Amino acid sequence: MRRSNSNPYSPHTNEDRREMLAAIGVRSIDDLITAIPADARRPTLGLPAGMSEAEVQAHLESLAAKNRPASAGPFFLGGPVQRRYIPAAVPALAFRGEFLTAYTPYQPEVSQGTLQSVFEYQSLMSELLAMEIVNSSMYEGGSAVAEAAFMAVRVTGRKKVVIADSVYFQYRRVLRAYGRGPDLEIVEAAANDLASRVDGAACVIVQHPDAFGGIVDVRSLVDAAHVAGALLVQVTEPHACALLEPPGALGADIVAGEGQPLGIPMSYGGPHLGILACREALVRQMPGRIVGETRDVNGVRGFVNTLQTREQHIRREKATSNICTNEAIAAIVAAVYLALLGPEGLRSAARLGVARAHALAARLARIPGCAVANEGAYFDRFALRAPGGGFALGWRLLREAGIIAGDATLDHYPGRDDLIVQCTEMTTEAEMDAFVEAVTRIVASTREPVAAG
Amino acid sequence: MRRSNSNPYSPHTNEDRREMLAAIGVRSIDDLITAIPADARRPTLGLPAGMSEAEVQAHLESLAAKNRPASAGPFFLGGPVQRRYIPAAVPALAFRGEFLTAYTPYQPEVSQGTLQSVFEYQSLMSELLAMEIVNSSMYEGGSAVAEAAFMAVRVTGRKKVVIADSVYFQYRRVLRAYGRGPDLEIVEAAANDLASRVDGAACVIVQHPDAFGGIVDVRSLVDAAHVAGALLVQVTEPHACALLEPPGALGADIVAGEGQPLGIPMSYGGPHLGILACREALVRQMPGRIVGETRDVNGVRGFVNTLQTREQHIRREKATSNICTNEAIAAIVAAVYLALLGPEGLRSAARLGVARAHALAARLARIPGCAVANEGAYFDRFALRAPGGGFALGWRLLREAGIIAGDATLDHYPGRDDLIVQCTEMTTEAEMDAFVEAVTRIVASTREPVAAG
Amino acid sequence: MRLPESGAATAAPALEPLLIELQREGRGGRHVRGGEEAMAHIPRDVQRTAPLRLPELTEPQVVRHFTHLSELNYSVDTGMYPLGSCTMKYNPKVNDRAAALPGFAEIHPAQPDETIQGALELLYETERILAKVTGMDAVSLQPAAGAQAEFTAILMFKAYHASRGEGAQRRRVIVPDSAHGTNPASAAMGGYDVTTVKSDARGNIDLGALKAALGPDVVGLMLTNPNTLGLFEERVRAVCDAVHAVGGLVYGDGANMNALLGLARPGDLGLDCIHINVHKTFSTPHGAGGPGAGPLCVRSHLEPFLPKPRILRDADGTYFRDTAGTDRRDPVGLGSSIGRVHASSGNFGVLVRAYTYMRTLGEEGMVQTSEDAILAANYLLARLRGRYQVAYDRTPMHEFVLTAAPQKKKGASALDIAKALIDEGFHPSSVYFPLIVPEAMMIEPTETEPKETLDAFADALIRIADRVDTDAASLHDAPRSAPIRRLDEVSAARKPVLRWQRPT
Amino acid sequence: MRLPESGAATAAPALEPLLIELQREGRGGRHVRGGEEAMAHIPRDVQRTAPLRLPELTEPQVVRHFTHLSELNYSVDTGMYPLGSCTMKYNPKVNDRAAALPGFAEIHPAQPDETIQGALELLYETERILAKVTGMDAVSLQPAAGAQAEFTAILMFKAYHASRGEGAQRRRVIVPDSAHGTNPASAAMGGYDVTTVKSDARGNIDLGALKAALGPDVVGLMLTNPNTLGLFEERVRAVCDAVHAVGGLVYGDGANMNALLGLARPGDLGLDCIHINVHKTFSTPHGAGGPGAGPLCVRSHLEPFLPKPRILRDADGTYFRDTAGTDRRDPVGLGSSIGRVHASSGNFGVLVRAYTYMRTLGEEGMVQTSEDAILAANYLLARLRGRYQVAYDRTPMHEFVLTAAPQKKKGASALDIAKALIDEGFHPSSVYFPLIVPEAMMIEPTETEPKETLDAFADALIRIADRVDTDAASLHDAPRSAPIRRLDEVSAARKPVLRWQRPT
Ligand SMILES: Cc1ncc(COP(=O)(O)O)c(C=O)c1O
Ligand SMILES: Cc1ncc(COP(=O)(O)O)c(C=O)c1O
Repeated sequence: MRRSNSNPYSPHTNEDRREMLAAIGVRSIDDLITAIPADARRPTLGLPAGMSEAEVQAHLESLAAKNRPASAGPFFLGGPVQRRYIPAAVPALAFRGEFLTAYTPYQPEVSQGTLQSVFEYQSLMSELLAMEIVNSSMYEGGSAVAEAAFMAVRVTGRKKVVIADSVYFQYRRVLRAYGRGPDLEIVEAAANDLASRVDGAACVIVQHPDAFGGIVDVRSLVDAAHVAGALLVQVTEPHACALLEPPGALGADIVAGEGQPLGIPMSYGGPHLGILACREALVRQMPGRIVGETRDVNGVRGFVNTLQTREQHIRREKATSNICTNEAIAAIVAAVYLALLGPEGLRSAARLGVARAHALAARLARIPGCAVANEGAYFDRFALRAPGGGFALGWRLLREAGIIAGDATLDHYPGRDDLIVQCTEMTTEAEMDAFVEAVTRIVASTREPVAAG
Repeated sequence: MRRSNSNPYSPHTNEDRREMLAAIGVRSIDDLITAIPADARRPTLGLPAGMSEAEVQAHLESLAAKNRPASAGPFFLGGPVQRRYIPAAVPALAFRGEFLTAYTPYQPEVSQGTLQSVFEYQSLMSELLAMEIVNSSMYEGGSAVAEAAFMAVRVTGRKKVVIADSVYFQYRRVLRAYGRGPDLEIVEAAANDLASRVDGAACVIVQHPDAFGGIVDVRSLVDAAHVAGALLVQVTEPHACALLEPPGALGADIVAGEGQPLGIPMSYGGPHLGILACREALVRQMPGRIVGETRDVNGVRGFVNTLQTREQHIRREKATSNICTNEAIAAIVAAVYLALLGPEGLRSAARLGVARAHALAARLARIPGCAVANEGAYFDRFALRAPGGGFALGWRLLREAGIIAGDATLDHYPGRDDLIVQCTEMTTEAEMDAFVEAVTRIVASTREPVAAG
Repeated sequence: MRLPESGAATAAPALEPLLIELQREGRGGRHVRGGEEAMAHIPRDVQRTAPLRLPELTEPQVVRHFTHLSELNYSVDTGMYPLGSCTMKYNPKVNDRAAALPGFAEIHPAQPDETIQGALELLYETERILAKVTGMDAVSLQPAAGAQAEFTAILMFKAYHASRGEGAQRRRVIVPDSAHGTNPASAAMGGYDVTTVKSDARGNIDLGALKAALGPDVVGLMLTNPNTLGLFEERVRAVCDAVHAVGGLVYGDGANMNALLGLARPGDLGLDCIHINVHKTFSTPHGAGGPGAGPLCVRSHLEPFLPKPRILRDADGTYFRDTAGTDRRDPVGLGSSIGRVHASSGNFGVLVRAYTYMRTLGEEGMVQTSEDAILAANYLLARLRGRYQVAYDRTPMHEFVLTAAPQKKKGASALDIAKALIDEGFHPSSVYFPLIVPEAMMIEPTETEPKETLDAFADALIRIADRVDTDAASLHDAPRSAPIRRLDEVSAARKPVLRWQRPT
Repeated sequence: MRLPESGAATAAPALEPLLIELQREGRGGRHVRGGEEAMAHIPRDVQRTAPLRLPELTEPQVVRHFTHLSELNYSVDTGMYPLGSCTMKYNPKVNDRAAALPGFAEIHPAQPDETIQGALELLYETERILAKVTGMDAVSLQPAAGAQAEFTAILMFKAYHASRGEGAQRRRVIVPDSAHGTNPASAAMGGYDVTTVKSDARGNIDLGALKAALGPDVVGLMLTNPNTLGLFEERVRAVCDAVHAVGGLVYGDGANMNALLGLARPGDLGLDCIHINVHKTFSTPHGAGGPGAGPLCVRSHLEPFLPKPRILRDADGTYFRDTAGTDRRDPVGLGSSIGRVHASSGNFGVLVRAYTYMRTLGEEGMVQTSEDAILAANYLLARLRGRYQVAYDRTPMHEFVLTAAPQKKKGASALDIAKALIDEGFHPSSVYFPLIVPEAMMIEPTETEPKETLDAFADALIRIADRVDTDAASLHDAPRSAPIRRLDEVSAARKPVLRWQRPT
């Protein structure tokens, strides 16, 4: 009688198992695990029974159905994670089995597909950021910022890190956690106070465009930092770099950010793509893998992981970082995305976000009591200030109109109660109409008591 | 100034075009189309302007959103087109670009992927049907049945075709249309009257299981047909063949049917997979492509299109059919599907349909006034007879409960007003509960007037 | 990247084992499981007793097997496909994604109209676009491919003539000698005799020969324009007039519509109907041989005979099938319609792709498509004219035909040149078609190949021509760089092995 | 199938041109278009003046380019990957399809809890399953990979000791000499010194050396069990007790959990926490280097220090993030939590795949997974023992380590053998790790390779051993059958070329 496998991917028949045990010279698997303390052997885990693929697919669909995807209605969240258009060819190419199920390319002769693709990612990103060196990926934007700070600490031998409070709150949180390791002194300050806090700092970290979409004068901060012997770390976003002077041109020493908008699904925040770039002089302090061009014995061009003496598998505790598994496939996705969109496509996507953000902001600002809270110019998102506060407004927009409005600043800026509203090329006229209509209605109802009193 | 291409897939820059025109030795494209009558040249078509991919994707999504997919609620349609579970690996493999974008394998040295896959489809289907010869696909079930009849006409030199009225109505319609070509005499009769009509027939066409899911005694019809010098054509379904004695074992000479349930999406009826199989003796009358095994000059096993002297590109008006483009990718899908499910998986899928159909039928039969209209045993679908008739019931089930009930026989069998209810492994308990609950409610409300009168 | 490591023993040296060589009894995954109770409902005497010897494999094995096989294929996604008459243009990925939307992929043809309004709207709009592109009045989307459209039209011609009391009288269909094999085959399936008419020195139909062949017994003419030589029929209107003059109809084989988008409408040229191979002109993937779709576009006098169901639009903007796809309103007869040629409404999934493509192009994009297709063909011809003989040397449209007769004399046939192209990194051109050109090499580059690829292809063919001049015999064992060498097709046909042989 | 036909000129002989070698100014598709009016809203002085020299290509070119590149890769989908420590098992396709469902792929981490109940339920259940499998009490799904989990744990150890007033006192992390490089690197990132402890003759931690290294200044021990020799730590409890005796904590590196599913729970063995590499044990694809996910499972005494936000379940069955992912309830401090190590909640898309896999397996499937993994390793070892020297020859768990030292003496290094495996059709094993084994060859077949594949792999390694005996030098120019020959890594590092060089 055939017993079918409880692991449906196991190829072994009972006869296979018998033959293998015989070849090993034991009677059963138990003879192979005697090193496990007897009283700890074969515990009952208390897990449910396995499922067929059809059953598990149905189960996962039922879970997915309990979520409200961006496509299901008006959606204005953004920031580090953005709803962007993903060309059909991106997943069709980047998720081919030969890429998706390949291992880290430690054996270059059978990994040229991965290595050239990542090399092209490095090259494309270097063009976009106008930076000389781009590594092959970090986990995501938050740890990329923290690793950038660690780089600066190693370069300068200083332990103070100054960061603008207009850098994404999540990134500042990750930096704080990472900083507990080397006991960094982390100073958060308003962007325009940064210059005054730079003394003795390893680096100044500023985001442009910032968490509120604001345009920041990076150049002057570069000067202030360099005067103080500190490095300038710019946090930025890939689409913005298509329209705004890129970090390299602004004088940034290190660039960190999130690459998710480059064709990677939002997926509740991961897996995404940590972008980390630097000037040539800093390359030996760069964490993570870097792919380089070389030749084979016949002079044929090929690619390899290089400068590996920076890495943990060679240098162990002296490595520039502990990172091993990274986000290579996301880098390949970004390469395919940039290759497909090209300069004109990338500019268009960026422009559409900007155009719609400003069109929406103008309409909202006409609603009595509503205003754009940004002081200066902004890019493709803005802070909406509304009567009753952004947090309450967002809450009602969801309940009363099914609109997923922007991020509430109250969550990260005690005392400041706005909504950060993000637009992209995916934002439709219909969504904007629904948003304006709902805000108008809600604000009106909010104001009545005021009128009454 | 760069003019971007109005065909976004066109690679030519204006400079490319200039160079190419120069090489040709003309000044403009117009110099190349002078053979077109001047007054017919460059008409205005009146089409809308082109779209970006993001725009066209949004447009198609809006159209798709106006349809009610099977997954959106209770669903009991079936028959030739069935909602079946499609393993994730099926599209992941069969729709790889190297398969999907390949041409017909006329150049075998660069088409072994296609040729071996189709050869495996032929082999798998031959095992399932227990038939010696399977071709590499027809358009879909309907034309497969018609081509089967044409085969029999060529083999016997007779022009009369006898077909059971329990063969899918759509197939009988296609046969009638095709029959107009060679002016066939087509006789439709109840399955149990077929034997009496077989004299002078080229073939008897019977479906098992039939349109109502009914089990048919094919063997005795085989005998009757053969005694009269006619061929027996069996229409069948792949999943049923996993549990029921297959056509080959029943003595069928030709088998025709729809392969869509083997991993191919319903897609509103196409593209699907026409299955056509026959006994070895009839192979030279088989229409369509057939792949055969051979060797290359080094003795390496390979595969080629073979017996091509049957085909239009060689024999023109003397060919066995005009078919050229077929449904090769669907055959590859079916091969992947059968390879994944294996005998146990295929039997399970078939069994689940049968088990659920009988469970549902039993529950429905308990509703006052409702009954299963099948005379004999049935497989994975059945005819539900209900007060007020199946057509009205189906109409109300949709309006009042959002249930897509079965096919109304009234549409194809004047005077017979039942609902044909199909179950598969995708039919859930929840769907069956909703169906029973809704039928109970509707029938009750239908009966009131009766009770009153 | 494929390395042959499965460890399976194959009956012969092979590129990849067969599934039965990979299987082991007792193996298998768990994609679907259950239903044991079902057997109680199936009468014993009808249950399967024949062994069900499907291979038993794990998903990992199946994935590797078909991934390996796929990498043995040449495809549009991996290289240029200069196949004349096949229009192997790029197949946009967005088209595939659109067709896979659950709202399209998970709907059943028997669903009530109100549950498939989006699908009906898409089909209705597709018909309208095709009518505008071809200059015809009505369209049926039922035919699953060009050949089925041809046969459908033949059936309609039959019904048309019968409706005029000329059914018995008209028995012959006229087909040019340059026509594709499906044309005469379709006419024959219609129960008609086929009369072949020769081409003239310029590659047009020989008008004199045509007129001589015409008569009151003629059903019609099957015309491909541009024809299979890639040449536009210079007297197309005279040809159509001549056929009409004897009461015949002109069928248009639209396989070459990629040359005419926005440049000429067959309806303006005198044709009575035309099919479209959307798997050529409108970029849907060929799927290794299929599926396609062959919409049939007709002038108003043929509309009454179109297959049913038709898709109509109500005054209120809702769409419906005039027979709800089930002929409820007319359960037996179908009026003058020939009925159905497809159990459903045609290859919907293919039509979704074509619609997506047509909306992407828009009017300007259509024009540019044909302009660039014509440009590419003429450019390639200009680059090759010096080294290869052109069959009928006048300005071609989107494709052209060379003859390797001179090379053949030197010892290398069109087939040898085709195989040599593989070693140069290209898929061969179509060869030995059309039949009227000896050693024909039919080349259609399409509009999606970059100029540098066209140049590389021309360079390759020129290198091959040089090789023929210096050492023609060296082509005989081409290809050498393909996964496999030339195959023995003769014994494949003499002792056919059409399914795997089980070790019994 | 790839034939080099693009026609692009490459700077050097190449397998495939670079994107910039394929591009042409003025080319480009139309994936996204519009927004010209935007520039009016962006101050002139901040607008980009640096050239944006991204390549301009058509989609067809991009599709061919990356399809060609993909075919140059070895992958799980194309062959066996015997990489020790990497657990390159089959990656089920259904996992990928589940992760791509719009309900999972199109949700934003900042969405209100009530709009992502399905995601939170999935994460909550994933934590519970992992806790049961590891025998731990609480789990954080934030770490994006094993290494980040290690660092997270180090930060938690720091917080733990600080909470007991021993923060300043404890400065050293103990790491066995067989440990993976990420272990000491993570300890160093935590600001700690690393003390390496050697292994004994049986491949266990040298208990004596460990005790000697222990003291009141010890933060803890990083233990991999089974260790990187594939051997189960025979005195694991004694080891943990010793560390605990001095107030230290034991970190479990769970990279080798594929050996223990349902066979032993680290929590029962005395470990204080352990990470899971779901991209190893739970079948998520390695993605050519990433992503992974490194859930951190801890005993209750470490729970207060876990990263925030945590996922909780209300009495009414609804799920929520204890800080709504935004620390609203506690905007500044985080209590005793170390904070966040990930801007969102971890690599959700990877966790969806792992959850799908774990639910597919169920309890029995988990047990069989580890049983078969151990069976395969021991079988392979049995087949190879005669021809290769085993580093520490006792019964291994799911992987084992050979030393090619004898072969090295004959003139073929572990690297040569690795490259020779490529010519045999297999991906090489891990080599030169662990560092304590000279010429190490670390082999992990996993549970998804059929016996015939294991046999083919063993046969290949044996053929290679024979070649070494007869003609070791012949291995030096392996591989010859790969797309490219051995690459010059030295000059790649000496004169790094890290991005394409534009013809200027
Ligand atoms: C000129 C011509 N006519 C007709 C056909 C037949 O079309 P299909 O293959 O779609 O049936 C073809 C395609 O091969 C063709 O090239
Ligand atoms: C033993 C061991 N520890 C730690 C790691 C690091 O895990 P990750 O690559 O997920 O960061 C690995 C994986 O390479 C490993 O094999």
